Amino acid sequence: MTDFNEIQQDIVEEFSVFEDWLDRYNYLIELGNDLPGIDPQYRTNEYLINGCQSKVWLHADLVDGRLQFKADSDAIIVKGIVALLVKLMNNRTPAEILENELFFIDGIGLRQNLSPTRSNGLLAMVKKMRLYAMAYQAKEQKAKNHE
Amino acid sequence: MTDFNEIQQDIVEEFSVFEDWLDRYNYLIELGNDLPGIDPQYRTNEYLINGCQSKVWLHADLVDGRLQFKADSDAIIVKGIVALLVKLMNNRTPAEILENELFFIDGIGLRQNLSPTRSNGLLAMVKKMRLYAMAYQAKEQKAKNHE
Amino acid sequence: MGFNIEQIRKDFPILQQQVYNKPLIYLDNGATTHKPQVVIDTLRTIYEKQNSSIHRAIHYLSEQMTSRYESARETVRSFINAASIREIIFTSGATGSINAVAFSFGEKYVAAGDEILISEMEHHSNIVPWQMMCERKGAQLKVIPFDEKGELQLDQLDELLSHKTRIVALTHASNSLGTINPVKEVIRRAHEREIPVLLDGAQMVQHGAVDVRELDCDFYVFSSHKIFGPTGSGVLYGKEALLEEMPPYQGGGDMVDQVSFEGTTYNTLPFKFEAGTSHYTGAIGLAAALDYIRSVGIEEIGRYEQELIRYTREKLEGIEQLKIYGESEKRISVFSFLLDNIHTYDAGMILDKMGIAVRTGTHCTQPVMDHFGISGTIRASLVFYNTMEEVDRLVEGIRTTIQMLS
Amino acid sequence: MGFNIEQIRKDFPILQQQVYNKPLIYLDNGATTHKPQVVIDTLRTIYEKQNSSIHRAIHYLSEQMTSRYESARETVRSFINAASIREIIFTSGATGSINAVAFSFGEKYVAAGDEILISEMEHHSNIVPWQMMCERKGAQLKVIPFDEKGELQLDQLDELLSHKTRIVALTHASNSLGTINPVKEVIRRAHEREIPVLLDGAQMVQHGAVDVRELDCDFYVFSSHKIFGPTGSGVLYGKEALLEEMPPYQGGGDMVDQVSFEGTTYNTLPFKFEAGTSHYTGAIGLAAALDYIRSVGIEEIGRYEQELIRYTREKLEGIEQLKIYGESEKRISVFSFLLDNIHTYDAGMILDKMGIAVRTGTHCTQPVMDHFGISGTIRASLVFYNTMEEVDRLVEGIRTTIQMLS
Ligand SMILES: Cc1ncc(COP(=O)(O)O)c(C=O)c1O
Ligand SMILES: Cc1ncc(COP(=O)(O)O)c(C=O)c1O
Repeated sequence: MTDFNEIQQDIVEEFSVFEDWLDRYNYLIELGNDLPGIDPQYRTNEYLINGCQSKVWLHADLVDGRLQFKADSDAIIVKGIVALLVKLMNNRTPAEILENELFFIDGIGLRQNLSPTRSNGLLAMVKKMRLYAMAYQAKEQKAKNHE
Repeated sequence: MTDFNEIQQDIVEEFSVFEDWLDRYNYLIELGNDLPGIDPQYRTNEYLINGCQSKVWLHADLVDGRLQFKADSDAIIVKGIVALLVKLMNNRTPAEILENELFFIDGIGLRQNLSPTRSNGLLAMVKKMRLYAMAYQAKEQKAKNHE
Repeated sequence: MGFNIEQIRKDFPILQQQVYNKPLIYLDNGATTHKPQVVIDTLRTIYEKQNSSIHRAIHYLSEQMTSRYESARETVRSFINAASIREIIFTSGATGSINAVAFSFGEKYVAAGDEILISEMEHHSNIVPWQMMCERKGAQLKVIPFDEKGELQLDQLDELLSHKTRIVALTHASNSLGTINPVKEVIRRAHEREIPVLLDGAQMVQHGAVDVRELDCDFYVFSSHKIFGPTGSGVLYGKEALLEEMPPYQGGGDMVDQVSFEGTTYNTLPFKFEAGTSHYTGAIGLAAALDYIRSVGIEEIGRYEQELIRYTREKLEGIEQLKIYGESEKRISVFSFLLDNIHTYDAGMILDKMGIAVRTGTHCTQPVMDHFGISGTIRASLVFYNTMEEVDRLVEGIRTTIQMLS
Repeated sequence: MGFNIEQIRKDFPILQQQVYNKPLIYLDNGATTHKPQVVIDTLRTIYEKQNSSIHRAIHYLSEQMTSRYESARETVRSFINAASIREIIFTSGATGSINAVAFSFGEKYVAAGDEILISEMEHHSNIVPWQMMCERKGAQLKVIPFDEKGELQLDQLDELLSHKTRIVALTHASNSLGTINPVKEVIRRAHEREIPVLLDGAQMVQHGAVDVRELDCDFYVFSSHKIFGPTGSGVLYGKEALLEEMPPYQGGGDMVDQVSFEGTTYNTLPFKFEAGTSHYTGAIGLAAALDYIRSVGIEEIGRYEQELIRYTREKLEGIEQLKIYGESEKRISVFSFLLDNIHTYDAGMILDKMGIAVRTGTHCTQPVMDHFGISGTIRASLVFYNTMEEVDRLVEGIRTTIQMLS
């Protein structure tokens, strides 16, 4: 599987061809539209990350030691960024997720979307992804200790 | 008796010889020191006009149709201005006091001392002097009507 | 000189700004307005040459500053035609003003079982202070509903006004629907029952002449920053007789007469309600803004904005996928709308990238959103420095947005 | 670069002013301080290029302004070494901060029969809010007296602290006596009884490093305008656990989570205590002032002020007809004094005409005046931009005053 940072690099390069903001957004919208919505069972308050203006739903499973994220948003641009995050984070071990820095968001000029003052739930989603990774890592550790 | 406005004019001229602020104040201090203090019987809360930082006491009688002011202050510079006011207003008929504009304060550059925001009770004193004039005028009028 | 839009735009330096290399089209004036150069210069000159704390001190700078502060009060008085400067209290903003009244009026006049009447279209700042007071006092909040056009249902007013009603608090103009409310009618009917009325003028004073004596309202509040003045400042107008009776809201320097541990007596109006070192630069800056508005002409501004309203409305209604929320004819230049199947956040993000600043969300009027069963709107709020061309650019932007997102 | 007084004075444009054709000697810094150019420019640049309302909106200007506002919060946090930005609340000033705590803490923790402990040297802003709250709650105000030197009589503290005491509110440094109080000792003893302590830092933060975690105070308040920042802004620091428990003070926009007429839920810290459009230019200007202080060096400032204090004291004590009120060794550069048989008003007026701005009166500490049986003092309050030469000019001025008035 492609290296974490290589994927980030790829994303940044992909975006670098767009000179105009609107082209970037068009691309994000495309990505958002392509991302399958989350199963209705997860589109509930339990999985909701509430931004002030847009919502994000997130769920994660551990399958064969790797995290499987399902995520969605009611705003399509947010969903586009969610798609990028899922693409990057999916199928990773908890360790991979916890070790690596996220730089692509910055690299494609979307950092403001992750600022703590932004009302879209994305920052909370990134935090939640890491929390999932931590939780599953702890669980694995515990299981190992019992072996 | 000298005309109301003539006296004001005189005061303004008197002050115009002073080039320096401190000289003006020295003169006011002199005037303040020369003004006899008010009788202890009037140095009471009843006759007090409370500025935030200095106090003025004022009392007026009507003698032969003319107002006789007695006034005092605990601050000597204020007392100096009080002395000027008394000099101007004393021995006047109520009508004279009510008809004439006070311009000398402005003319000698002490207007700030009479601003509503000034904490020395002078503005309140001027108002009170006019009130006395009004009250005595009304009283005289009433007496006349009963004749 | 007449209303010269080009000159006016030059008076506001920020309007020359670019965002994302595009000219800024600022349509978020309902949130805050920009400042004319004269206001900015007033602040700078104070801090560079004149700054001093006011009241109490007798030195030169303090004298000067005090008299400018007090003449700012007079400027405000005359701007809204209050009877006396004793009725003009400088606060931290509309929210600060409403909280002051809710607390102080509540302490004096509200008891368990009493009622406070507000409307369904109030800004949170004219809801929550009353809720908090009601909770403290055991009183109840009643609400005048609005209809599908976004107009108050006045037919319900007489029923809602009861012998338990202690005060009516109503917005003069709605920040999310644009409606100008029939406040005189409400005041008349409330006064028939001797119930005082507070008007929230945060969205009205910048759009047209307000005469508190003609309105006969008992309280009127607004924010400096929404009427081209500095942030952190605002006004509470209250009828003298009422303010006289009400206890102070905050304690501190300047609002007292005599202080001792046995008991404290309070200063006279308006100072009784101004605790602590006042935000004098804010008050003086606000006065500079009001003077500026007068120099442009509040009538001229009103007339120009009527044109803007007509034009904007026509253009927005020309977009098939757009639905306006708040269709009152009597309105300020504020438009809330939604685009078919498009999330407000997405629309806001895309418009932003075209240099167009609109607000998206609930605009601090969640009950209005609940009324329509929506989670928010896109809001374009204009003032007299906005132009028809900017409206054209907004409409173009909306069309692009629709194209991108459908 | 070291402490360069000439450069520093150039940073403050108003210090180049003349009054009555004489160079301004501004010794009324206890009332308000002047602003370095960088603060003035910060305000101007905001209004000319960046102005926008904060939070909630997603357009460019609002994003930028929001992030500057929130980083101003971080600047304040780090300046007083708070544990978290959730503990930093922007208010309208020290008075606003104290009123917020008195109300909100009172609602939560104070009942009839309880006691609030303050000191005899408090500013009215740290007396009246507690009196008002006590009156509402049926609680009682207790007072730590000070001795003839102007120092707290700590031997009485343990007696005054009872199981009924709910909070201690104490000034860190006195604005009329100059005393720096032994606040750590008071906090330690109060905490032994689990009583929280509020420190009024309005006269301390501009004079030396304050570390709220080292002090272990529960609340700390100060005003922006007294620490070289804009007017209308201030800070309330509170320990998170306490703030979390306390109900909001004011209601309005931004401090809520969900609003409905049935019930409203509140935002998280720090926003829960910031109702309405915040005075963001004030907060950002304050941060610019704090950055400026840091660039000069708070240690260097402290050292220089110690010299100023020594020099001023020596010079004042050299005047036979002068009596100083407040003789604590641990002190800020604030001196209250009287001249034999001379009314403070007269002295203030004459000094003013020599270009020397001092304050006369009670300095909003009437109980301090009552303690000494006087009606007021003359106060010279210095900060790090004042010089020994200015002290010389003051002393000359005082001598002239004595001469004129005796
Ligand atoms: C010790 C002290 N506390 C509180 C205050 C009140 O500050 P402000 O008036 O800025 O709210 C002051 C200044 O006036 C003060 O000196
Ligand atoms: C109608 C209305 N009322 C009150 C407010 C509150 O004003 P501020 O936030 O300036 O206190 C606003 C603006 O936010 C408003 O639009």
